[in-house]
Amino acid sequence: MSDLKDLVREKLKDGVDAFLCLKDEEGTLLPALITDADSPELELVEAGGARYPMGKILIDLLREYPGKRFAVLVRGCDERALVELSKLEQVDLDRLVMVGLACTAEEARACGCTRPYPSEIALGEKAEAAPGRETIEEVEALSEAERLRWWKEQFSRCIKCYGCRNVCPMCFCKDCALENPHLVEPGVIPPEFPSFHVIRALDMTGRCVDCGLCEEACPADIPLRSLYRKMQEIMEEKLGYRAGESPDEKSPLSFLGSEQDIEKLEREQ
Amino acid sequence: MVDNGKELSYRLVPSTCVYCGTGCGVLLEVMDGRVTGTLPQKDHPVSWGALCVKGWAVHEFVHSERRLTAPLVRSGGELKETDWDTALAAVAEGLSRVAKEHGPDAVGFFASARCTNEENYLLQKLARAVVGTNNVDHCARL
Amino acid sequence: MAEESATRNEDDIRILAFLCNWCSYAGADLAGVSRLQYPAKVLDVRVMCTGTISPYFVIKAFQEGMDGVLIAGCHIGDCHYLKGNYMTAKRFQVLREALKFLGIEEGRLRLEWVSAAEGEKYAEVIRSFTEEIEKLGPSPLRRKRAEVGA
Amino acid sequence: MTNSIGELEDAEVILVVGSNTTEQHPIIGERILAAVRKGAKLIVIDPRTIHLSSFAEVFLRPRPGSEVAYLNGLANVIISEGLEDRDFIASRTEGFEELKKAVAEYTPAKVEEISGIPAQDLVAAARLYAGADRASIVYCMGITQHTTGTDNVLALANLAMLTGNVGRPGTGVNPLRGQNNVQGACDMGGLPNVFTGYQRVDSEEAAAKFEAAWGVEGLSRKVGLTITEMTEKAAEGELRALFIMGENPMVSDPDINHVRQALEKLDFLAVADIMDNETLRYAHVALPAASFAEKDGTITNTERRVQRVRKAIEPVGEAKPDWEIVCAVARKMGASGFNFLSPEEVFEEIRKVTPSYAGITYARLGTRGLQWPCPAEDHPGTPILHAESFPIGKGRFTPCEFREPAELPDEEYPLTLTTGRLLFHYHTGTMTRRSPSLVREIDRAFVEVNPADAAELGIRDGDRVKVSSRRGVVEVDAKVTDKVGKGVIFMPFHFAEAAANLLTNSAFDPVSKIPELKVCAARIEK
Repeated sequence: MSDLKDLVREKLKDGVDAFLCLKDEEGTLLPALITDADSPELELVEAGGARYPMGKILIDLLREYPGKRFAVLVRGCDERALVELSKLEQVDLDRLVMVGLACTAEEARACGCTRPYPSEIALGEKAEAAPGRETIEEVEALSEAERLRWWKEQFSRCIKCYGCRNVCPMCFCKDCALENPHLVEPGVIPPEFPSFHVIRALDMTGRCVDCGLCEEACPADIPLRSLYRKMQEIMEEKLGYRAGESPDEKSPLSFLGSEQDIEKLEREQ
Repeated sequence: MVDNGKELSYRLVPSTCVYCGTGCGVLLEVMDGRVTGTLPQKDHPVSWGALCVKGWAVHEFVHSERRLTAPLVRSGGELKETDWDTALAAVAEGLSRVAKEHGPDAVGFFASARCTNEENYLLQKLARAVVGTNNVDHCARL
Repeated sequence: MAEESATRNEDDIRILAFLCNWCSYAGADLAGVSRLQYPAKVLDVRVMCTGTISPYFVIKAFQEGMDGVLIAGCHIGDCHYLKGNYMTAKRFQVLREALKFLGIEEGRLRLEWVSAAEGEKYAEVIRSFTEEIEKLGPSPLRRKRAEVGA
Repeated sequence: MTNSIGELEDAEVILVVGSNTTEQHPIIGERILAAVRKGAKLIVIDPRTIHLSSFAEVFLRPRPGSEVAYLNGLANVIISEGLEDRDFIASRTEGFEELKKAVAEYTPAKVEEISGIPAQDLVAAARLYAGADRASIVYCMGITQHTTGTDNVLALANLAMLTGNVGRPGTGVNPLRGQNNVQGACDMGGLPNVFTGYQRVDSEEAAAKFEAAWGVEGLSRKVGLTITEMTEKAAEGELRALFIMGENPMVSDPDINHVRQALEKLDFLAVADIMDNETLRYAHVALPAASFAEKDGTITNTERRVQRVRKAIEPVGEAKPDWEIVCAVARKMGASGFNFLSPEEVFEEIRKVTPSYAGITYARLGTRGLQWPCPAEDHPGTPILHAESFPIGKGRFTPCEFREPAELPDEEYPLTLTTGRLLFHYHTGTMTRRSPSLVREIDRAFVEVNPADAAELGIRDGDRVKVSSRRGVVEVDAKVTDKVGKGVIFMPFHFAEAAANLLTNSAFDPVSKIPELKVCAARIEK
């Protein structure tokens, strides 16, 4: 297994202009852009320990520095995010070199995502874990009225920090529906149900890569990830699509499709 | 795409949110010498990777058009731009004159709950050790 | 012909119907000129194509206190814009399942294909949907101001 | 705070009083909700129905200004039902008998008469608070900004001592400090009566210590003036020069018209600020200050955690950090002892003269900070105060008598105006109102009116109304809502163009000198 430091140095020597990964700053892990193979910062790079929205950072970097190429250390979720962002024309994969990091068995278990490793692994060993469906199952076991009460109670704690959106690697719109006063009354907490949270869930459909950063950022511990996960299950079941998996296939919600598809959909209803 | 010649410059700087007294941990995103965003510090002992709406937006006022960017001195009833040396001399002269003519207790200082410990320390030191008054207070009560 | 009611009771159900201009709105018109009887608890919104209906609008309708939302457009293959209603069909599937997971009765959202010639079908859709919503009663999402905290 | 933020989750009962926590200290507010989810019971006492109210086991909505009455009432119920912690009272406190006597007359029935809190609700709250093994009190400006502010705080301290809720995790009396560095500004001697670390200016020993440390002679032993007193003296022409660093009294202070008269009268006013603001109009010199992103330094949060801010960018334009500005002014005045090259050097001097900060260094602060008292470099910091004893040895119960606010509603001004902040803005809005994502949420002043009052006055939701008090008048939108009780109106004070503080009363608490921003008499007209 190679060392992250060597990988960063190697990529920089291979011609990428900068490497985005984590570094340890006074005991705190945070994203860092390494531009020099001889930089003393190289001694501080770390592979694991914390997760940040690398996709989001790359959207800005690629836009700000149009001629530059970047390497980035990616977990399975980061890779899915970049793949999906490329389909949404937010990142140019030709200017990106992904260096894969597999989540540890412990991380994979705690996280419960469906694929806790990237397509090519440069660091770490592939570990599988059962998908985290406990909350979804808990909700599905409830009656309709109980389910509504359950969700309303979860959302009642919301203080509209927008952290779920702000940290989400898949949220990049300049005009956000959550800020549209016709859809969500501004200046009020908790935001009214269902508008704020259901609008966000719908926007995540066919787009969410199940990184879980939203839930990590939520001060109210709202089980957002389970809601968005369920939306992906619906998407897969009804429209046969999972975000971030194939670089070629686009979300069926982003194009009209064929009559056969729709007829099939209506038949299966 | 064409390289725009900009030198790559992106980093995150750990800091503390400056709105309320909770003191949440933030990381300021700095690109090309401008503060462009805020991320939460994941391992912060108060906020543990969460922020409120103000914390997420704490970078937004930094490059506001309303920032004061040059020293101003009043002349002819209007505040006019001047250089630092002139402005500082005017402050020193204004405070010294009143202290000399009316005594140090005719001078007052508002310290600030928005400034750093170091700055508050220096301001009360200025009031007490240089001007000679304990008339120093800040908006703790407001 | 829609049956008029003079006064509106708080408990009365309210339904919002998004009707596509080319088919279902014309179908509704036909039901009207044919003097077909159907309940008047429906507020129409005429849209150029059901494909323009963002799922946000449906959420907004529930937020504003609608007890049921109907989307009616051209049959698959008959869309004036060729494929606009494909998007409607896909979105509907996702939205209905999402509502179900959140505990909102799936019956409160309905999608129907009604052509310009199907006045009778339109009246029947309205009758059966109104009946279903009446059975479900007022939506649990109706705004209750007192519940809103801050 | 006597305790730490994280400990709130260990509490069995949390009493939140005069704090709209999820709006004013959102991340702490969510900690409280996390505690509730873990089974803690919440008591909320506030003149407004707030976000937290809907999570409360008991929610009391008293008339603003009746704090001492209902807090004594809680003590009355605790004592009369024998719910007090006798061991704690015997071993850690003194003055119990006096307290018992003083609160005897504050029966639930009498408290209901004064505060409007139904007697049975007060009893329920008292039982809940006293019945917990670990109960935490969280309070904010709704307690302190009264002419009885000091008594309000003492009455809360009485409750905590009465029930032994001091010095253990999940207990304590926890003021939430409003501004990001209000704790630090106090710690640093930004107060008229103390040097750093609360060393009194009128103590010969402390003054001599600072004379030696600073290499000066003849430091004044006379306690100085508070902000409200300085404003007063400026208006009277006794205070003639003022240096304002990073404050905006023309929006934040009570009775703004009076503040303006005071500022206009000054011979000399210097202001250092990051933004163009309302106070600048009266300045003779205005100095552009660097923002937190443009300088190094430390700030101290509400749980006494000293934390770093770090320079991320160069100061905008010609701005300079305040520490440089103050040093430069001092040097221009011919002073020595201001030749610092960095904030870290200043901090090194601070810790030499401040025992509670003595063990703190920039290196130790890192990215997680340290809680004072931290007397030595090998000391881990102090998450909980008063674990073994109080600074004065035994905790002293202080009986407090209910006094009415300085200004009560009357025929001319029949309503009680109370003020506060909103989630989306901060203080005078100089920062938040330059922040697009916050302005998008709300950027207009309003007044909340109870539907019954609104009906009487013929005011509908959204109407433009005039709110007036003896001191001024402002025009704002009416929000008709039952969040406020009948007879009470609420205004946020962020909005300079319709400043609530044109209306507020500058009458202040005799001890703490805090102005009564939470109660004044007002009137609304269309």
